Amino acid sequence: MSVLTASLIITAIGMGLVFVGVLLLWALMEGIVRLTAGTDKEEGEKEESEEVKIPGLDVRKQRVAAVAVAFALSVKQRMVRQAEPTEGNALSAWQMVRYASRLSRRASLFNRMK
Amino acid sequence: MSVLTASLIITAIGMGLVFVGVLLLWALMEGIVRLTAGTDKEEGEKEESEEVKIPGLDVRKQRVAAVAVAFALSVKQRMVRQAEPTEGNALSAWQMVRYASRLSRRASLFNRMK
Amino acid sequence: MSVLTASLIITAIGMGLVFVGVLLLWALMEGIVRLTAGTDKEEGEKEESEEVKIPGLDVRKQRVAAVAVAFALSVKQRMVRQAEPTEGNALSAWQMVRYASRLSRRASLFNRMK
Amino acid sequence: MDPTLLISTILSGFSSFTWGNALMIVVGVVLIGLAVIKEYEPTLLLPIGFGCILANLGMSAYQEGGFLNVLYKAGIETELFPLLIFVGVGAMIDFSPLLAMPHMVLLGAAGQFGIYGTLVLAALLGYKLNEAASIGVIGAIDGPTSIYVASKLAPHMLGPIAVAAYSYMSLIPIIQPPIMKLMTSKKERMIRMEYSPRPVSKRALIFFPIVVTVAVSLIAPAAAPLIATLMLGNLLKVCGVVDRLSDAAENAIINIATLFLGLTIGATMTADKFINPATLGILVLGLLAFILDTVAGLLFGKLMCFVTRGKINPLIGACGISAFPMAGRLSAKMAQDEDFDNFILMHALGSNTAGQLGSVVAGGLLLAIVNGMLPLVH
Amino acid sequence: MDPTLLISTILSGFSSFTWGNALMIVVGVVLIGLAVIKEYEPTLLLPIGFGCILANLGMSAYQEGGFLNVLYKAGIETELFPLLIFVGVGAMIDFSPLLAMPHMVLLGAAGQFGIYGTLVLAALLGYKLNEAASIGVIGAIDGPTSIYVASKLAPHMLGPIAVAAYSYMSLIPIIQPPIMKLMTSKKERMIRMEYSPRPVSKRALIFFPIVVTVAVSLIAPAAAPLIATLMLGNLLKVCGVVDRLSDAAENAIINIATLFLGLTIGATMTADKFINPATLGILVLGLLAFILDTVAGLLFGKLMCFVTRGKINPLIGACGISAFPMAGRLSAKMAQDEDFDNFILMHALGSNTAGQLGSVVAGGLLLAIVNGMLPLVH
Amino acid sequence: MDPTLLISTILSGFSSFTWGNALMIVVGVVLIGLAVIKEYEPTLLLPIGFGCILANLGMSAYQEGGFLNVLYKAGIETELFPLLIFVGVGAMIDFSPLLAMPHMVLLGAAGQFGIYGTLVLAALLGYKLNEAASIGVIGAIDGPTSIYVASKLAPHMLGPIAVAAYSYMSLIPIIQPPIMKLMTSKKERMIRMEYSPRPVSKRALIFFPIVVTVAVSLIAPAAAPLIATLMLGNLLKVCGVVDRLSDAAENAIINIATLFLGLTIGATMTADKFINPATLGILVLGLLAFILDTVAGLLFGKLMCFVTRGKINPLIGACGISAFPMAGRLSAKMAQDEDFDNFILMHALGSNTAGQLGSVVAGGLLLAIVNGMLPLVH
Ligand code: NA
Ligand code: NA
Ligand code: NA
Repeated sequence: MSVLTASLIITAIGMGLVFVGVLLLWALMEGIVRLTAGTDKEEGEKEESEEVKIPGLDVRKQRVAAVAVAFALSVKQRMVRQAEPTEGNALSAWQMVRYASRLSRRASLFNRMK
Repeated sequence: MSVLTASLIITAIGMGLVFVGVLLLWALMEGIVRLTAGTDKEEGEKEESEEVKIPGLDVRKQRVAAVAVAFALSVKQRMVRQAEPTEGNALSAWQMVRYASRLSRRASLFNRMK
Repeated sequence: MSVLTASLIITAIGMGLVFVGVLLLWALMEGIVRLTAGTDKEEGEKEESEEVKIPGLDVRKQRVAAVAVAFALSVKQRMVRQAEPTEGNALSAWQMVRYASRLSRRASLFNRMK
Repeated sequence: MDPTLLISTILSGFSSFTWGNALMIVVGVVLIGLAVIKEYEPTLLLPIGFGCILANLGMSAYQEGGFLNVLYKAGIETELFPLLIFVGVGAMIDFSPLLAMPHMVLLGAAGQFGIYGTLVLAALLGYKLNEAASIGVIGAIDGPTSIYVASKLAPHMLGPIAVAAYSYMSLIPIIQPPIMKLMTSKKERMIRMEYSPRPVSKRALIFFPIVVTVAVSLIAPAAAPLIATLMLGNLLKVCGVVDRLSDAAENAIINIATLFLGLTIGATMTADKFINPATLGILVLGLLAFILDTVAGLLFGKLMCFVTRGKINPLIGACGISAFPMAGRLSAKMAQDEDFDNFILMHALGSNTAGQLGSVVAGGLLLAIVNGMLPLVH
Repeated sequence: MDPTLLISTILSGFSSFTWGNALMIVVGVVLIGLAVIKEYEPTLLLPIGFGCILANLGMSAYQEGGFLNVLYKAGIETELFPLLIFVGVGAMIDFSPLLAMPHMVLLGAAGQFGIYGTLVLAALLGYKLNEAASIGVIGAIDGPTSIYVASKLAPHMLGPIAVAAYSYMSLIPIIQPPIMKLMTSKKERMIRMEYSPRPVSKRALIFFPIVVTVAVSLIAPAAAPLIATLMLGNLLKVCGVVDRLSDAAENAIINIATLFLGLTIGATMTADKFINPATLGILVLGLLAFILDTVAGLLFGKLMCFVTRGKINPLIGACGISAFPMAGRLSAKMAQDEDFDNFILMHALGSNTAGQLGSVVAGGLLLAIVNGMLPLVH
Repeated sequence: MDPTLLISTILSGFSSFTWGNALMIVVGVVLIGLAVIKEYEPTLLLPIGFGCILANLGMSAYQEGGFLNVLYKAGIETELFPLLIFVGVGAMIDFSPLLAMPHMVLLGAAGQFGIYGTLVLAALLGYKLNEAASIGVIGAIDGPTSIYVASKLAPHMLGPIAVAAYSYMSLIPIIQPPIMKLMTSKKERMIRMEYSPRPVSKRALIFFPIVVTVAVSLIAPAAAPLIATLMLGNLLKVCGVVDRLSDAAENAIINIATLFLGLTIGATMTADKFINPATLGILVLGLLAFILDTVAGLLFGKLMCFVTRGKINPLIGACGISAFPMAGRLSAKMAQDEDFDNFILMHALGSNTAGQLGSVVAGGLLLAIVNGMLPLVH
């Protein structure tokens, strides 16, 4: 068999198996996420129970206060982060990703609240 | 010789030698501590001389102030420590030990003062 | 050849080549510094342009303010540095060197301003 | 006494120095320049450049007993360095966007076409099969995977392959945008994608690396060490109970392995191994691999756009090539350039992590199939 | 062309996979579960569990040329990993309570009876002498000591021995309390101990690791590397002039060694080596070793209580087993459960560090005596 | 059963222990004492002292299979440890004072005379050429260089040479001042030096390590690995784009290499290798090397003072010996002792970094020339 024939066969088998492998990963991920869905609930409930602990304030005001505190903390955190030494583009790319992942978690929280 | 016989002989010799070794360690520790006793004195004296440096206060008041400062510092230190990330039970066990060792040093200070 | 003769020959060749090597390094350093002279200028200009950004203050006052801020920052930095744990003489020697190198950079800034 | 011998011993540094060595030192300086001035993957290109200089001053990775030879045997021949880097990379990757949108994983398959397309091209140009496959694996666009596969199939090509992989990876913001603009319409690039991910539990994040390790090791056993170390690092991070170990993985281990890997890879770039037509071929074909990856990814993105009746922005196909996280960030930026309020970063990162997985799988499959075919090729 | 060969190459991952491998992967997942959910010694059980999974996916420590084989040869066959861990552990142990109350060191001898008692039991059950001794050393209740001795006497048993040692160590708060309650009266547990330690100078703390190294190396030369590295770490810490080195010992060195040790030990747990009656025997006998240690320690504590006419709380006998510092903390807690003002932690920690020393001495003596006896046993 | 054999196995620790071993343990304790009490280079003398103790308790670097033998083979025979230390040292050295005053580099040549002067003295005393050269290299007053050269020429002398190098280096504040006062007049010591350095661009600082690596590797190829690693560390630092790598070099890498280097060098100091007249000779000649370096440096300083008509303070000649940065600081202090406002630290540091470069060049040339001469000597 010539190298070219071999390379064409490898391409056919290889790309085929890559798609097979990736479909399997998809199925596995579906399985993992569905089987573990709701396992974090208890923690979520704990967080909510913390929310209503401050006495003498109606729930709406408390929520406002909570948002304000969260905002203040996030600003503070960002300032601390900006003070950190950055390592060229590489690190800032990773920071972007971490920031996005935080966004993602916040988004899934909102979804659960709905 | 059978394995069982051998194991019994090993147990006899082994436990015997463990006790011999441990007694030797005891003797060595006694020796070390006695031979080095009082070598930290100079530092102790320095600390005491520091104690009377603040002018215009009688010694009793100064001691009270010193205790107050020490207490404040220890509270602060504890708060800092609590803010540190803990790594499961393992780390908190080590923290316990460090805390205990600090207690121990304080205790030996009191003994010296007596 | 005896060991002594050999060692004398080695000394002659060795010290000669050391001086040759060192003269070469001198020439190379001269070359490097001259060829790269002025490449940091742009940054220098940027710094100067930053200097005049605060509106509503004449340049002299701004310079005074800048010096004051720089002094405050340097005092603060030194306090932080002094609070760091030092590792015997070794580290303090390195600190000395770093401090000296900072001095050196400041000196070369002054030279450029002249 | 024979003074000629003595003088020749002393001057051995000059007598063995060739014009080729001088040229390679210039190459090393250029790589360092790209690292320092352009900040192209500096943590790798700077050590590679310095290692290249050393290789041409008598300290190559092949010089028996030299310190770079010791490091080469300890970390490249054993494959430890790329695998230890993967432990650290795994600890830094966040798979939750992918777990929230598992269908994104399909994009991670399309973006591997460059590997196989380049293999065929290299075969056409007359390279041997093992060499053609090693050049193709530049299309994995993943440093450790490329180095791992090339060190098994064609170790004599390690230097140019690593240089191509890391240089082009840092050139992605220059290579990809023209292709994206050429292959997608403005309307396509403006497609907004709703981001309402399923919640992903902490337990799912912990199961994920274990399940992926088992599955990929069974499908592509040649890729097993790569996927195992990547997933080990990820598990150390997400489990949340071994901060000491994930800290070691993210810092001491990856930093030391990166420095030594770069140096030793650079130290394989001696003049006699690097200055030849094959190297030029590798650099050109490597660039083609990147382009083919991007084209295939975008075509698949357009297919998904068509199938879902316009719900998928084809741009996220371009980041299924791996090169995490630069490629993901770039796709999101291209979308935002057309419409400032179009925020597709989460989808792009899902596709990008899928590309990371797909690259390892494709690299491992390539290695296995080529090894199975080698005896059949004459 | 022979397509059968090609297909079998590609599917090699599946064809070599057995039910035993599947079972061992479940074992690995269970170990990771214990590490993550129960936080049982996670820094070791998690890498062991992951290594166990890899071992059964074709990446065992025995597979010539594999990366876990490289790490196994570099760190287990040379014994570097357990010794480097001891450098870090030494930097974290504080021997001042023991130096202040040197008589406590006796309790560190009694708590080693489990080693020898289990050796006899294992001999009764028909294990060979080297195997019986390796099982017995689980009773040292000290990971590095167990691994060091077992890797010299019966390396094929390393996996189950390490798993037993670390699992039971983290189960101490479950294993010991019932035995303590059974063997001591409430009155005994309520005995208060005066804590008025002699002052221990900094100089004594510095001499201690040096003197112990010399003494133990002479008495039990087989334990010399263990005690030497433990004491080296301690010296780096207490001397106060090499913060850089003690920091490296406490962080980079111990973290990297722990990760690699766990992985490689786990990677010895292939189905064919692990799934057999001997493993079950090791797990059962290991538990017995822990129980025998505790019983012997408590009996010796009661003896000291009797001799000193009630001045010693027998509970501190139970922490002479090593397992520093969990065992010491547990004894103190048991005393406080009976009487909230009974604070015996300092005595417990003295006994506990004595147990750490006693374990290394006993392990080293066991290794030496067994090596001396092996030629005599038929 | 033969109980004699068993007993001799158990007591092997005592039976092989000699008076020589006891003496060497005292030597180890003294080294640790110097490290802890006097803080003489503690990061090296403490591990060397502890390693010396271990070497005489059956754990020498020569004992096949022992853990210190493993480390010796991994890091001393391969020369990795001194080179890794140099990567860290390079990251901590600032060459900008030298670049600002390049003529200072001449002082770095004169301060190497001790190497060659001591070589002649050792030859006079009857040492073999390789031994005499290894003793001479103590005059490099640079730990890694001394260890690197000695491990190639006379590895059996590594222990005393390393001890001499590091002990005397920490004794510089005691050895140099009397010589300085004897050889310079008060008027000379009071010479002030203008400090108006040329500005040194960041680009110059980046080119410097690359150019020096190329130049020195060509002139003194035997010194190439030393200069390459030193300059690599420096490049990682000054380039400013690879903070992760320079952090690894300055911390994890140098700390671990220092600990292991000290331990293994100490572990070569067994009684049979150390207790002999040659060791005493090494210690005496090593001291002479330091003195000769200082004398030659000062003489050259006086020459430069004469040539420049009193513009150079001869004291800065004394710090051309390397021993960075202690020697530079000491010269500056001596000048300030005469006149509080005389601040020559920057010039002293320029001379001192020149001495660092000169030491490596001189050490490499010595190695090359001696290797070229060895076949000619009978
Ligand atoms: Na890819
Ligand atoms: Na024990
Ligand atoms: Na020198």
